[in-house]
Amino acid sequence: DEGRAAFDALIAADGRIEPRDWMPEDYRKTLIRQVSQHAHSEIIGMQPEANWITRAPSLKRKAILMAKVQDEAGHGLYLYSAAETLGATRDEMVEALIEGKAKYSSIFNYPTRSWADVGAIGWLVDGAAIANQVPLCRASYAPYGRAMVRICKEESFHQRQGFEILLTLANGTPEQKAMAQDAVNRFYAPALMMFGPPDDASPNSKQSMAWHIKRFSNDDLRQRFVGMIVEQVKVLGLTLPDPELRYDEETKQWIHKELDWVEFMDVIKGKGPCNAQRLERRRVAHEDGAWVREAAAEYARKQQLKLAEASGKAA
Amino acid sequence: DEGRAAFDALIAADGRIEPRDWMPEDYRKTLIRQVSQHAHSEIIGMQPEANWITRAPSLKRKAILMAKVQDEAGHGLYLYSAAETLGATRDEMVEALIEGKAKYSSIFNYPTRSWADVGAIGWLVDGAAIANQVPLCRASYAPYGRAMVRICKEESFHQRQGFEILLTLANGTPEQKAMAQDAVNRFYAPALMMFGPPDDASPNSKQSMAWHIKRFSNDDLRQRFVGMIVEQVKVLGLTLPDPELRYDEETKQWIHKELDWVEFMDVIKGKGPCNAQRLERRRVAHEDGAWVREAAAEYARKQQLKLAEASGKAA
Amino acid sequence: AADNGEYAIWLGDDSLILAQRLAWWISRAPEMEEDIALGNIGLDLLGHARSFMTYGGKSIGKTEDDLAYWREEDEFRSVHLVEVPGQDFGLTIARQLFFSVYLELLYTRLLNSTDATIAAISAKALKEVEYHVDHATQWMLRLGGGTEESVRRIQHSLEVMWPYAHELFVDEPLHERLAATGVAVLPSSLKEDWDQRVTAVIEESGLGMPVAKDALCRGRVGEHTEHLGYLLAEMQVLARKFPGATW
Amino acid sequence: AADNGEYAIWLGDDSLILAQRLAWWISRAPEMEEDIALGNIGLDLLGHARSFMTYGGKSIGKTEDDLAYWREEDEFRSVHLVEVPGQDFGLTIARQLFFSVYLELLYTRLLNSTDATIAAISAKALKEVEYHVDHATQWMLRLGGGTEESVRRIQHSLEVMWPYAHELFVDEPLHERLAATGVAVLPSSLKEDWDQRVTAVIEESGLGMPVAKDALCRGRVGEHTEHLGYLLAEMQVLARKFPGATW
Repeated sequence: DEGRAAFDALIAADGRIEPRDWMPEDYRKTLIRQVSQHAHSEIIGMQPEANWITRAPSLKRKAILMAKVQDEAGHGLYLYSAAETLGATRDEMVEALIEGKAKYSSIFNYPTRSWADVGAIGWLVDGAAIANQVPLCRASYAPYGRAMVRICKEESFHQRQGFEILLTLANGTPEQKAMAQDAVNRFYAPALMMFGPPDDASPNSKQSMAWHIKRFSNDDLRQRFVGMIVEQVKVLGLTLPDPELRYDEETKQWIHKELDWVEFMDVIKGKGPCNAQRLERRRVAHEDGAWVREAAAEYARKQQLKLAEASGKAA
Repeated sequence: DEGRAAFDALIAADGRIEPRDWMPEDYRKTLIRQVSQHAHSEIIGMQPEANWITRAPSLKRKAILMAKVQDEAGHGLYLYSAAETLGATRDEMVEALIEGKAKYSSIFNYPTRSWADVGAIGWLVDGAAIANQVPLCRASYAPYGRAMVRICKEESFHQRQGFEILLTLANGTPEQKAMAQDAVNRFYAPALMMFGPPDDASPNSKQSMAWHIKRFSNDDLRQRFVGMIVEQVKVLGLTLPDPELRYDEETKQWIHKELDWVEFMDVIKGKGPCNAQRLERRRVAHEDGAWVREAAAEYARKQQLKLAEASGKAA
Repeated sequence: AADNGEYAIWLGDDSLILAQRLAWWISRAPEMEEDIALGNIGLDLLGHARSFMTYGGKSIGKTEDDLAYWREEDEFRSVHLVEVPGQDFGLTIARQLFFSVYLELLYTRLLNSTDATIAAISAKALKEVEYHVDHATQWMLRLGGGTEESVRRIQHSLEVMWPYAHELFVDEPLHERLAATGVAVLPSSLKEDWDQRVTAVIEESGLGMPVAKDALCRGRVGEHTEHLGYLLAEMQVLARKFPGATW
Repeated sequence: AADNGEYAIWLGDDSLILAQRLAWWISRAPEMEEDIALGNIGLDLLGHARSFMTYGGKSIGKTEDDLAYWREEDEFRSVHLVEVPGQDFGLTIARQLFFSVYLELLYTRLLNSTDATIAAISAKALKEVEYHVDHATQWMLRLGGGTEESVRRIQHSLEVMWPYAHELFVDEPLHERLAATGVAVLPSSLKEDWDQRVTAVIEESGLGMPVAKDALCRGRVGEHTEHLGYLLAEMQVLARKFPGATW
């Protein structure tokens, strides 16, 4: 039919779909799933870093970290809004998150055990997120792409801050350097897994690429990321916990150690060190805040009524 | 009439009134007020010391402190029970406490600012309590006297522990000794005020003494207490913050500095540093625990029903 | 000048401690918008604290971090109001109302401080604090004009925070010395305006003025609530494990 | 013997951390009787921890206080279950059920430890732990057989604590070495009895077995929850301000 033809033509021309445009139901569903998961990741992702706000070791770092975690809340909000343009409601999405029905990036189910983890998250996790997200700025669904543009700008700022935290630690006392190395050791593999399973085990990717949501395969993105951090880690004076890591000149590929995809799948399924904790924190915040949201809604209702009455009288 | 005659005779003979005995309404009311206030003091008095349990500086001290604060809960329970024999219910009494209608010893409205305060409370506050309470073991109302016997035994144990904390600090590093002296400085005057206003400003005392509830006047008890701590502070190697303190050989009285009865009355009226905090903590614990108490009551009701059914069937 | 520095540290202490309290809300607020709003207010206060402490520390050769991480509890000069945990949205809003209105009045007056640095920091802070007042006011209206439960809770919150509010207006000798030279404002001189402003918000929210009694608070002489020790233990733990380290 | 000492410290760490968690309840429990009961259980656990740590520290020249106050977070060997705050009565009861049944089974088996000190401490502790099991069981029955709200809350509490329970039964190399010499018990060998006992209580309480998934927990190798750092900051703050002091 006409809608589908227009959609296909737009995609073929690498154009942008707007909310009012016709789109296939699968495209809509895929996007709702992806965008809402992305939003959940921002919101849950606040927790591991918020864990160090009250204990940040200098006031400057405290301020930077507070601002960063806030930015993540902001990203969550843009993304929920983007998903809402596809017909999902924020309440539904939040409900699904709290009930454990929705996914989010499994990296946030690892704890932040030391201050250096805040640096490692900035450098590696935000770094991987950027590698993933920069191509999403050109996603075929326009509101998602626009949200990504805004988010990527802030993320790269965050990544630099994380790098700077690690750099300072790496140039600090021996204990500080050890703390930095330990954090890198723990976040390296989970960060590499953020790009998802190897291409041959990622069946949904093909359709997403055909729809111009995804632009590069998981493995391609992982390659780029590895290439990037291999250089950066030298500047830090730290090492990546991967003795097998090397560049294969023939295939032009980075060879890295085998990743533990069993653990990855376990964590996705809810068995990470912090899955239960992250969801419970969100649930408690939501439940404890119910009376506030109800009050705000009731107040708004009363204000509406007053306005209506006033305009009624005026008429 | 007969009841009153028996009561008067018993009092005159320094006998003991039991719950089933007739007693004047004023006597009952005075006792309910005094015993419930005393119970409230034990319960609220848990808070300033509980404040240091999680931070106690050695495991041995942590264990001793936990046991002590628990003992106070136990004292509270004995005393509520004693008050219940007079016809008050625990629910009523607890309600009155939470609503700010009941009094408790105003000393517990001062904060514990340092670990040494735990020692000072043991030495001075429990010391003053003992001086107050030992005569109450012979109170004419038998259940109150019996509760006091049990409580006094534990309190004198607590006092020794408090003294020992201060003694260890006083013999420790200069900072530790300063911490001990600071705590004594802050608790000295409030402890002296625990005996209540001077005799000429304490109108209710006379009746209580006639009824053999109270055995000594406020000032007499304060004198005894001062005499005691004057000796003990020497052993500690600390000083009392009272340059005017001296024994007057003529009057056989300790002369101590003017006490700030305005502050005392302010604190009693609710203006102490911690009045609001203490009551709010109690209120929150009570409110947060409501579902547990309701569950326990409902479970007991169902068990009763089952028992009744079972015995019905058996019959 | 030592007095000026000391005064700046007092101003910084209040904001630092409250920023630490507000930071707790990030990832725990009733709405995600509030994670951002409360976080922003905390961040503003932290910024003010840093400016005041950097200035205040100068005269005694201390950095903002020396002051935040290496002072003992009795060296802090914060008021009790900012020390209370307030891990309940109603409590936080009640406190924000009391404190933000106070800050707005204070910084407005400090625009004319004879200490140019204090005047400049106040000028910058004032714009942000105006938003804090607005935020607290809007929530007072919503909670006071919301549900039965929200009315009950915010009214109770006002009562719980009220005993600590009066300490904001206690004149200490330092204030008196500095008011004489036009550096500082006598806290007591803000009280009347504060009463009027706060009363107006409470009344507009359909709530009753608190009846709770003033608590005896002496934070300005280093006598703090039982809460501050816990807050500092957490805030300072990492920095103190690495004396002299750079972060 | 170094192994025996290390094992004793592991046993002590679990009890110490849980004692610290239970201590929080004193002055905050739903009934005054529970201030006493939870306090007593905490006190018992603290006592066991002290015995185990005193013994475990001997071989490395450390006192119980050295171990409690001067180790860093990654030197502790507690399981995640005891680290979770649990500042809700349901959460506390669910954890007490899981942990107390485990301890009862463990200490019963350790009566036969070839390490006479470990056997003796276990024997003394066992009597107290039996009461802990009874306390948790009684509350499970009451909350499970109470009101609609209590059923909802205790069921949720079981779910929240469940992910951490399985770590109690993970065999580490130390366990394997010491089980071979009859000093320790293989944690995994307690699992079947534990399942049976815990299931029986949950069923008798009219509740459902938790369906929450096991969390990846590695407390025994020093990888802890995000909660432990806060707990230690508070627990150690005073002792660390006075290195070498006597209390």
